[in-house]
Amino acid sequence: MNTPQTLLSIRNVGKHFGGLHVLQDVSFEVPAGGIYGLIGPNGAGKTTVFNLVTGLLAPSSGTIEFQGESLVGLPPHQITHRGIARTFQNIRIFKEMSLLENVMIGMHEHLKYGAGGIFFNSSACRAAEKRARERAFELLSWLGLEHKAAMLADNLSYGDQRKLEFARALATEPKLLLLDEPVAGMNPSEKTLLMEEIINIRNRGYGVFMIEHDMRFVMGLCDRIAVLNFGRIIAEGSPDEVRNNQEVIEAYLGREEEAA
Amino acid sequence: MEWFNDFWSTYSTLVFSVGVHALLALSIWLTLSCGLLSLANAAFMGIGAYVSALLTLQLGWSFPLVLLTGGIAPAVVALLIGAPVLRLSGVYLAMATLAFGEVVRITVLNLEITGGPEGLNGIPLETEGWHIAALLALTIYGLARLRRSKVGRAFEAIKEDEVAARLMGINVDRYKLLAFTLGSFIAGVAGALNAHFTFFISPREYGFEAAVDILTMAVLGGISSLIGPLLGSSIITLLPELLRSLHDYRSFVNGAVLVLVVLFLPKGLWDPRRFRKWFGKAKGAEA
Amino acid sequence: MLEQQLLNALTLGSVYALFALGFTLVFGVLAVINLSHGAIFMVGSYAALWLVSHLDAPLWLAMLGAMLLSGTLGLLVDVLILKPLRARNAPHLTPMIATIGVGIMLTSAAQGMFGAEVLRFPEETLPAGEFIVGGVHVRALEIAIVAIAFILMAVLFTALKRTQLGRALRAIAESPKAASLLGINVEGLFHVTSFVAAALGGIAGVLIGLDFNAITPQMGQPMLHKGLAVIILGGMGDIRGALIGGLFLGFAEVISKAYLSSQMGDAVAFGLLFLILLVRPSGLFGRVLERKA
Amino acid sequence: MRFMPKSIALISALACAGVAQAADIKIGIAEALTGGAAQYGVAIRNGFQLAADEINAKGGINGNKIALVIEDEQAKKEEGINVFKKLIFQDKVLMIFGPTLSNSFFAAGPVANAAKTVVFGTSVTANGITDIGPYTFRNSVMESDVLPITVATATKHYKLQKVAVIYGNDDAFTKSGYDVFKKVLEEQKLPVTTTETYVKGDVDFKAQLTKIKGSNPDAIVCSCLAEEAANIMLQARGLGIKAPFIGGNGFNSPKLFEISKLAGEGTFVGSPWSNTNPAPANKAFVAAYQQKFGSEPNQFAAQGYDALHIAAAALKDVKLSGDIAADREALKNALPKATINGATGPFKFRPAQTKTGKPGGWDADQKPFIYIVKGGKFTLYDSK
Repeated sequence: MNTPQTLLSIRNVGKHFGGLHVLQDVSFEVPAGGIYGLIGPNGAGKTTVFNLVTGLLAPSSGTIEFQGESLVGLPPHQITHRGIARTFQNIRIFKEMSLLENVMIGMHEHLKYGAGGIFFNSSACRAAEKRARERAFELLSWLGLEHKAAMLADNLSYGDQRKLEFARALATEPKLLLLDEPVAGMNPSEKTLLMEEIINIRNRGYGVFMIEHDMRFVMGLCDRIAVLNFGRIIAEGSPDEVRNNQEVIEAYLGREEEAA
Repeated sequence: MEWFNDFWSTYSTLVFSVGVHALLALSIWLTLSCGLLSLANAAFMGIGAYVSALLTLQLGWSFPLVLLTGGIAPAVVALLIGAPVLRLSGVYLAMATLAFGEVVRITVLNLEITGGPEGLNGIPLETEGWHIAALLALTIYGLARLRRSKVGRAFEAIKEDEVAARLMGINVDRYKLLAFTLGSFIAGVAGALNAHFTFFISPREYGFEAAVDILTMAVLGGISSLIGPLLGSSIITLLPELLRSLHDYRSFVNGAVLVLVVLFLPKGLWDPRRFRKWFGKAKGAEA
Repeated sequence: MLEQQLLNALTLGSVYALFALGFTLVFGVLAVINLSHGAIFMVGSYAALWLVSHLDAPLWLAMLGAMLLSGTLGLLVDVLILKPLRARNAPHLTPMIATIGVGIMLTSAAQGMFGAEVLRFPEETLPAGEFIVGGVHVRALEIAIVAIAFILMAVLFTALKRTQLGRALRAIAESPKAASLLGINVEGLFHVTSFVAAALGGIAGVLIGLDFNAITPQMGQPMLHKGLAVIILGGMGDIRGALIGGLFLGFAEVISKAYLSSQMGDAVAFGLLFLILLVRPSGLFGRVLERKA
Repeated sequence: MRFMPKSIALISALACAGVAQAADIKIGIAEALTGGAAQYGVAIRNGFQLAADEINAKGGINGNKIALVIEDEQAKKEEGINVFKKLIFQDKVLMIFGPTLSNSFFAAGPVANAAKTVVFGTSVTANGITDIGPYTFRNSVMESDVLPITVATATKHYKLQKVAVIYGNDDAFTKSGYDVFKKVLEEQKLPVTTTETYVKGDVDFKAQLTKIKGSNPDAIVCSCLAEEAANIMLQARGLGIKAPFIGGNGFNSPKLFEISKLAGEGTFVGSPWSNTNPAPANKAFVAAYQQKFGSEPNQFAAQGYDALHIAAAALKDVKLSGDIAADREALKNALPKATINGATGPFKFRPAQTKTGKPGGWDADQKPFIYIVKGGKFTLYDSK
């Protein structure tokens, strides 16, 4: 049953590679609006969840629905067209392209012109390109990168590369943005800056679904959280509920605090 | 003017060859710009050459139609084999296209209609300088437009990171097929043009060595812009003329050029970014 | 006649396997398709010929010399070309293109030095002797070829399986990064691999040169294509696959020539190769070593 | 380093050509001097140089010396065209000999015909060469003139009942030779037990030969180049095949027996030339060639040598006007009447039979000699 507010629903999903079960019977729902977090220790299978949602992998069992439509079996680009965009844990921007071009890649599907338009440089084509450029500038300026638009992405600092990835993902006009460990490898001040950006994105009406390792960061940011351990969901709820869940404390938080 | 006439009557074929090689270099540039190392372009050129020559010799079609069909025929083949072949990547794609090229060559060798190893002779002279010039200009213009459009950006994105490109909503398989097919079309037209000014074609012109030659042109020139393949093809065509005195060691120089370029000029001779570094340090720093 | 054809196939197949062994070893360890392997094979042939005819070296010494020279060439290619490319993390197709260049250079140099014509080992250097076993003509040379090929392959297998070096190489094949974290001298082993692979290619060249008694600058090219077919059949980077693939190709070729038409033989071979790549890129017999960054 | 002296020699040859005097007759030589076909091209060029030296030593043609302008066409068709255009339009040669292989000839021949310049092939036997146009000549004897006689002679000698065939199917020369063999065998009603093929670069023929052995032929018909033929003979004997060989034009090289030694005993070959032909013109040629180049001549050298003598014979009757176009035309008209008694025996031209019936060029009209191999040597076959 999908409530109208449910954007993404994952039900009884399992994934195994040969005999290795990475995910077992995973179910949760990401509501529209707000920030949803998926946490868990390294190797719990978090990125696999993202890979299943974005179509890079096919689930071994279970269903994945987005706005009531099944995503299983769709190629990645069509899933993107349906309104899901993502970033990567190890940043994957197009380094040999300018920032502007990076963002315009995200708009690919929204640029409607054909072969004739390209060849004859038709007014429709020029207009579409112009609009795309303006929109790309707008997205870059949301993230404070507009003055670097012509720079090659390769020359950006780590934090700016993350931001560029956000802008590029937003350019696909997603309804749900998947962020894979967005603050991995950042110092606290950078993390704070990026946290603000994520809140900004949420405030603009995008749904955000993020994987995170850094507990403090997630607790402060997310509206709801699911906890994954050894391929299973062991808890789901508000940050407070999760924080006080005994199983989570044992399986995850306890060790995290020991380590800290 | 007389000087020019003398020059032209002696060197027109050389100039024609430069033009045709430029088309071939652009055809492989197209697939390379999409991150695909395809060694099938020589075979596509051969298909274009044979189809067009047979249409001229046997059916007497008009030359524009012959040229068009010379491009379409390999494009159809590319479409057919593209879907399965392009699922491969990297060296596997290179090997599969290499094997495809061999299959084409051996098939031509064993067919009756293609004249087998003796090839086809007596192909009338149809290609004129302006044909090559016009088609080359059209190709350069078309590819330049393509580069600046969403298609060119999609190619570049696929080349840099196929997975990220997919997740940006790009139908990667379709664009790869587009690059492959369009490249085969250009190579086919180049083959048709070549067949109609050299009077003769035979299977050995379209084998592995031809495939490597075409690749060398693009790699030497550099693939970061359209100028690279044009520069590379001109050098590879003219270099042997300049190196005549080296005789047996001429192809040694060709090989050495390939190695040295790969080692020391990884982006080829024409590398705008290197130029910027040389000439405009200030601009580079600002950017 | 079948017995005779089987012997033909065994000789041909074992030389293919020996050639492909070095080829696939380089791919497995260095993750490079070394397209100069065919030219190195040719160099081995010429080196042995030169030693035999100019220095009157006995055949076994000439073989050793050929292995040494072609091995050194392979080492040079690795040190001078592949290493700098690794150092700057060049895209994986770049080394392949560079080795095409090396192949052209070697072929051209051989043609410049020895001419385009076919050269041969002087007759008196070939192991003489021929006997008839059950209607099958067996030349001593053929026995020697098969024996040398199998001995070398056995040595290589044992070395890879049993020795510290072999274990280190297999670790690199899995992941060079992990191997270097384990304290393995990855660069050093890359050099060793290049040397051994080229030496194997060189001795294959000598054996082919002896068996077919024809040495030309261009002899490496068809062999390279066959070698590609073998390692694709056997699974790229798979040592055992190269052996099986080489023998398979030898038998397939001979049998198709003997019982089908010799007309389309090569087309069938390459068509098959093409199909295998499409359907089962990991090869008929092997599995691809998935390289973990 | 062998290439140093070699290139110096060539550069000086070119330099000599450059300083040709006004009265010199410039003749273009476009042969494959590098690459795989160099083994033929170099021999042909040697033949031309030998003939030119002889003619010039005897005072030239009507007092005019011959100056050879030698270019390397690499057996590549584009190079063939480029070199022809350079010779015709820049060097303004009177006529051109070459190219070496038919692929370059098919590409470059039309250029010469369009420029109304004689193009004279010495080593191109393919069908259709002289269809190119009326300025096309060749003294290379076609297989269709030789093989019927070779096959008939061998059939009679060995009382052949059935033969096996082997040929290279990716080479223009061996494939067209096979086509002629096939026709001849049909015409002479000689059954074929099996037809086997190989491709260029193949060095292992054992699979095919084993099959041939199984078919038990009385002789093996072989359309192969000398190198391949030698290997085929050696490997055939290694497999215990006793049947003799019948060869095409490709067998005509001393290489054949250098390599195959006695494996080729009893082989029948038809040829326009042999090093053992005792005719005085040939003896003189062989001796002069050995002296100049320090090696045995082959058929290609002999045909190049004769070709220049044929041209010289024609030029004796041509009054050179100095107007290159008129002189080229005059030569074209004089050549068909030229006859010599050269290293390849008595020679004259006959008009080519073209496919279209249009007037074409001129083919060789020469009677081949039939040789049988004895003691590792070609010996003139004596039917008695």
